[in-house]
Amino acid sequence: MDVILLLELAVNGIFVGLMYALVAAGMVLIYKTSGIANLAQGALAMTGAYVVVMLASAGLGLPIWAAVPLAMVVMFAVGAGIERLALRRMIGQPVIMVIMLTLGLEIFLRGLLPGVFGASVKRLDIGIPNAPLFLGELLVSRAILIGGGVSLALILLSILLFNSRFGIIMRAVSDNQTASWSVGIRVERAIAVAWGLSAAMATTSGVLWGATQGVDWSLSLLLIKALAIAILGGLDSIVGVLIAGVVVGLAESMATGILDPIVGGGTRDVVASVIIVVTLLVRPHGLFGREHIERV
Amino acid sequence: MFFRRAGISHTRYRDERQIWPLPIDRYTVFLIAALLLAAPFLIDRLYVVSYLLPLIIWSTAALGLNLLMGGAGQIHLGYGAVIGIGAYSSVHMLRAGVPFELAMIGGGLAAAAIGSIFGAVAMRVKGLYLAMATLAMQYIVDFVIIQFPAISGGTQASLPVPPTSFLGFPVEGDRVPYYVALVICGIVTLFMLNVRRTAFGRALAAVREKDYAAAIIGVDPFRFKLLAFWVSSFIGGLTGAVLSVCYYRTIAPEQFHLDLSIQLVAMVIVGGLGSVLGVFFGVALILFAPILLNQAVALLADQFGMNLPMDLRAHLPLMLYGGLIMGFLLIEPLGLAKIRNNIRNYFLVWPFRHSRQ
Amino acid sequence: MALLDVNSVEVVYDQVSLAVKGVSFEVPEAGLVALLGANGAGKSTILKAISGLLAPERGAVSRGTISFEGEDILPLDPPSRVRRGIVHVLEGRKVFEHLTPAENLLAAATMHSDRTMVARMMDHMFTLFPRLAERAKAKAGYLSGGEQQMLAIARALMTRPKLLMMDEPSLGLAPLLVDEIFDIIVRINREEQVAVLLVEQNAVAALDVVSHAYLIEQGRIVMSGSAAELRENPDIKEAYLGGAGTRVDYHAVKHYRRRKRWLA
Amino acid sequence: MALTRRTMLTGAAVAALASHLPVRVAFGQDRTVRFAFMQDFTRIYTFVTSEYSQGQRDYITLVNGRGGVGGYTIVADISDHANDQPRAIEAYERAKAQGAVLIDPLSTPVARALVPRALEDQINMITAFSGRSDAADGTAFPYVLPLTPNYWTQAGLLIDYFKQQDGGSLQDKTICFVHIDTPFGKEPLPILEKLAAKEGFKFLAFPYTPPGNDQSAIWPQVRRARPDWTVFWGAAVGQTVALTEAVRNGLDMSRVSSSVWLSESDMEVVGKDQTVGVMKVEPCVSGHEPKIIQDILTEVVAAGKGAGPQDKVGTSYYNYGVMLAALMVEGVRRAAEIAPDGPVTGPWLNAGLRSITAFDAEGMIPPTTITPEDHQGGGYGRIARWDGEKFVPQTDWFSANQDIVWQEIRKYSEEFKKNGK
Repeated sequence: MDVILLLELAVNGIFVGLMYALVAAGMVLIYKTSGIANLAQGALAMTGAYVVVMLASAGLGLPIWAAVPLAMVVMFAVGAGIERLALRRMIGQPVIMVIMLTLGLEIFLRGLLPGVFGASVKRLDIGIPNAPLFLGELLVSRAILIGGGVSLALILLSILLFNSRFGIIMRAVSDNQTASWSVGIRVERAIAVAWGLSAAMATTSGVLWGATQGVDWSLSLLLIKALAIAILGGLDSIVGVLIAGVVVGLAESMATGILDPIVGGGTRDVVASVIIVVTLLVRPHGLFGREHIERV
Repeated sequence: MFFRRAGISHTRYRDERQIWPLPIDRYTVFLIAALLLAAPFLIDRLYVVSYLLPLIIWSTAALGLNLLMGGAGQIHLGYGAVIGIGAYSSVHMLRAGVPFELAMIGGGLAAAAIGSIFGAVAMRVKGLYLAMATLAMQYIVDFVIIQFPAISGGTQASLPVPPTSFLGFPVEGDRVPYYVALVICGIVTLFMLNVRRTAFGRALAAVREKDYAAAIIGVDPFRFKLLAFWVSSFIGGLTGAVLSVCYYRTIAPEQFHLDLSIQLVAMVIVGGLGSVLGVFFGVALILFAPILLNQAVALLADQFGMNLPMDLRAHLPLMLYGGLIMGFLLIEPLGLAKIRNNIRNYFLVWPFRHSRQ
Repeated sequence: MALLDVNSVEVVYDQVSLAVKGVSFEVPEAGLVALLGANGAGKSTILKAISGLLAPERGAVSRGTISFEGEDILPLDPPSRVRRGIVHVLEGRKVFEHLTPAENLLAAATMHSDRTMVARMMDHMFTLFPRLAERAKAKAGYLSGGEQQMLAIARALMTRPKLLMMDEPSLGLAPLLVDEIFDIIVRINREEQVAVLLVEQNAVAALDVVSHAYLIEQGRIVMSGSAAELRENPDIKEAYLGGAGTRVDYHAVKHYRRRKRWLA
Repeated sequence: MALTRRTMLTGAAVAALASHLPVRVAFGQDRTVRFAFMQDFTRIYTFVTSEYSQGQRDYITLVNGRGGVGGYTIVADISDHANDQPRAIEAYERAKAQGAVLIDPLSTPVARALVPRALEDQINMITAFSGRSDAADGTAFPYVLPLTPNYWTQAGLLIDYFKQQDGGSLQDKTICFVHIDTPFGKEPLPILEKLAAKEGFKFLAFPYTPPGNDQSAIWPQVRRARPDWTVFWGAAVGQTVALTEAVRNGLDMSRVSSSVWLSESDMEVVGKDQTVGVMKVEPCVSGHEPKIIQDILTEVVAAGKGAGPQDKVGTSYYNYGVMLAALMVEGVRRAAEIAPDGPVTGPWLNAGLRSITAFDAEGMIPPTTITPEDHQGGGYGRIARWDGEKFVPQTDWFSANQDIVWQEIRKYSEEFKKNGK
């Protein structure tokens, strides 16, 4: 096992982990305001990527630098609209039912987008060349480097957001919706903004992943990995998500490099699962999740 | 035509605690049981084999999961893996010549043993964190099944179920598998209906509401959660055996993937957590809505000559299906069982809608 | 004109069960009024109907009007009612457990865009409740019951209310703390000219501070009057004030029945 | 536990009515042959199904437009099973009740699960490029018909082509095999290992976790192994991501290949000019050149009876659909020759399908002969390279390493014969 390969795997793993963390950060944003795990997050990423494709190559023919921000605006409206039309009516209902509703939304979006825009895989070219980039003997992929960098920047931005006054309101809303109402917080508006921001972030993830794998329904599968990372990080901590993303990305990359040849099978998901279980045994609220304050 | 509760006032707690306090309910149950028993002779085999049979089997599994989710408040995203363990253990036993009756129990025990090991590990965490821990179980079991050809059945990864018999009847054709599944489902349903009335059921409810409060009144949350995992996994394993012998006839790893786990969780939630009747509604909706919507869309498109693009026509049922789940939850966030109860209560007190306090 | 006017309000839960049956009362400008009654009488439901917090519990006002400063507030959502000047301190405190006391206060100031004013108000709250200042860095969930109650009141005051509605402020607190909380309520009422609508089971403490009270039972107002009148009422004495001094004649069946009605 | 007596009665009435819905179509009344194309339009196989199905339906429209075959018209029922077993079983049972004599599930898990039912009910199940590879043995699986080179054959073809290119010997060469870690992806492993032992090349397998959207940790290892040839084996996103990663890692595209599951749309996604040189196994001619495709364009598409967008006509997967439909129709033609008046049943069509002889679909496919023993049709295919616009054949139709392939087929089919029934 040579050092260069390990290094290469590590670099790849960290940046891919950051890209996963971006999807997870969108989930955390929603969890932090409304206390529900949005199972439609992957589908939102898929929707965002479809919107970009429609605005750019296949549809209006906008240049990519215009299509992506425009799609983020559109998706902000879509996210806020979902909150307005569906989630708002569920405020105060059992959390598990609201989560189920988002699963229904996931199925709906997975039917809507491929149904309307076509199920075949669509190309999304964001102008990152595929040609190999060597740093000495180390090969890094430009797409992953840029994707990871963009993800990191967006995640840091959302950390800033949570420490602002608006962040306090969002945290108050997640803590207790009724109490938030009672002191005049516009709970619905806060949640709608969170959904909007989350959908816009999902769009970015959708674009970053779609640029590599093409755009079709399978982008919605990002959900599973994002959920794992969000929970490992602690569901309501963006910092946690950042670290969990890197940990999972690194571990998966290393497992693929070191364990796979020994076991002769794809150990990636299993290794990630084991890490998550072990971490939860030591810290039942994830790496940075808040504890449940229990008073009798 | 509708019935009222008028004139029924219980004088003993035993009456109040009956499973079906109204005579009409009892008659209805008997009628449904009789219809189910006679179904293979009454309706087309297509509906028995590809609607009633999966409905019964999935309901059995969902009932087992509901014990954990509705009864003990523990979410489980690896129930598909539990069923898989039951299926693979029992099929391997059958192939080794063990009679089906024993293999079924064996599958249940294997699933219960492995399931409660994971349960014990997952016990420290709650809510969505528990969901994640059980999801990890799903991945680990999937991995083991796929990576060990001895379990999955070689390169082809499909394991045919050998011919077998149940209580002397060969399990083949359309009817015997149906009755086997019906018997198991009946037993599990009766168990689930009664469990709430036992000390075990009440202890579970206490643990579900607040486990540390339960601990204070002397209910050991760890013990009862573990027991709930055990019983629920046993039912899962049992269902796995029935599923492979009576329905699939060849088992493959894909049949027990995450999709199945999510499907079952959806059935329990949409039906109504903790409701036995709701489970059947939930299973029917989640299992059949995609099929029926597909047929409906195809029929409409053909009848009215709608020239839909192929992709849209193929995906329209999926959209409708997602919309249906959302729609039901928006109308009644407590699930299908609650919808039924609302309607029933409405009629029970009609026309005095504010009479019950 | 009264500040708050509640007129024959009916509340229905789940569209089936009637929890409040035609309740009418009013709170004058800067007044201090109590709703008394046993557990489950419907007092909290009335407060929620006024603050608009029934919806999450599947309840709704099915009949009657509620007007605040002469304006019908029923069509407004809860945050708009807070902006009109009605604030509701929920039963069981319900502070934002994972936020610090300072963040709790800040979260309640969403309607004020003037940041210096918000900062001034926060200072004011910390002088009003010095105990909170001591624990400004702790998570609110770890404060003691009394401290949480103070935080809840301070948080409500951050909205600059005209009417402060308090649901069982004495619940689960030691008698000494109860006195302290009631002192604060009186001070707020006098010094800041904030009207207070108090819901209490602890009639002794409540009748000491309020000017007027209504007695609620099974969703109906069964008695009302000034605090002094109610204190002197033999039934109230018997049921809520520990029956000091009066001997009840159990043969007086009519009397007994009337008393029984409140206890139910 | 129904709501009221009224709903109960209504329910009973509905159930009674439903049980008499016309699910059964009387056999043999009119001269039709019913095919059930139950496929996955909305889940795992979306990458192929809509084009494949379009090809199948266009060809059947073509045949019916010409008056059918052997006096029979073909009825094709399309339905979506979404790769979900209960839905597939429902679709299967419905097809059976409606009198379908052939099903085409186009899904490996579904095909595998339906094997016992198809064998028991004597319904011909087409498992082209899917299902069990050992179904090529017609003696063990009389009603399961791949009709096309199975994965073992495809692997054998590729290795043989590599050998031809390297001057007749693979001694001490390195071949990397990147595959999705599912039963489908692992399937070629035994053949490749045997060939490695026989030809003396170094064989390295790299499994990736499904669905394969992230393979960034796999391909650096492949690059470092300095392979002489690389084969990637997956489907859907796994394929495009594999190709992208291969490009990013600077592998020589002219020494990278895949199975039949590579199409123009994958090239489009990765970038048409970046993948020049990449190879695939071609089971039939792609593009517009074959006469059948020309006929479809003039008689079906130009007449406005096409089943989908015109620009999809002639893509790889569209042509696979046409190829399979042509083989099925040829089966009907043969069956009608053997027994002109039916009755149209599974065994009737089975006899036809298993007597297809040297059928080449007017030059579109390699001459295919299906016998009761060999359901694979001889294992012919060719290697094609992407030139930036289309796949260009590099070889003629050829067959290779069938001895090893058949050893493996027999090994598993014997086992199935022993345990399956």
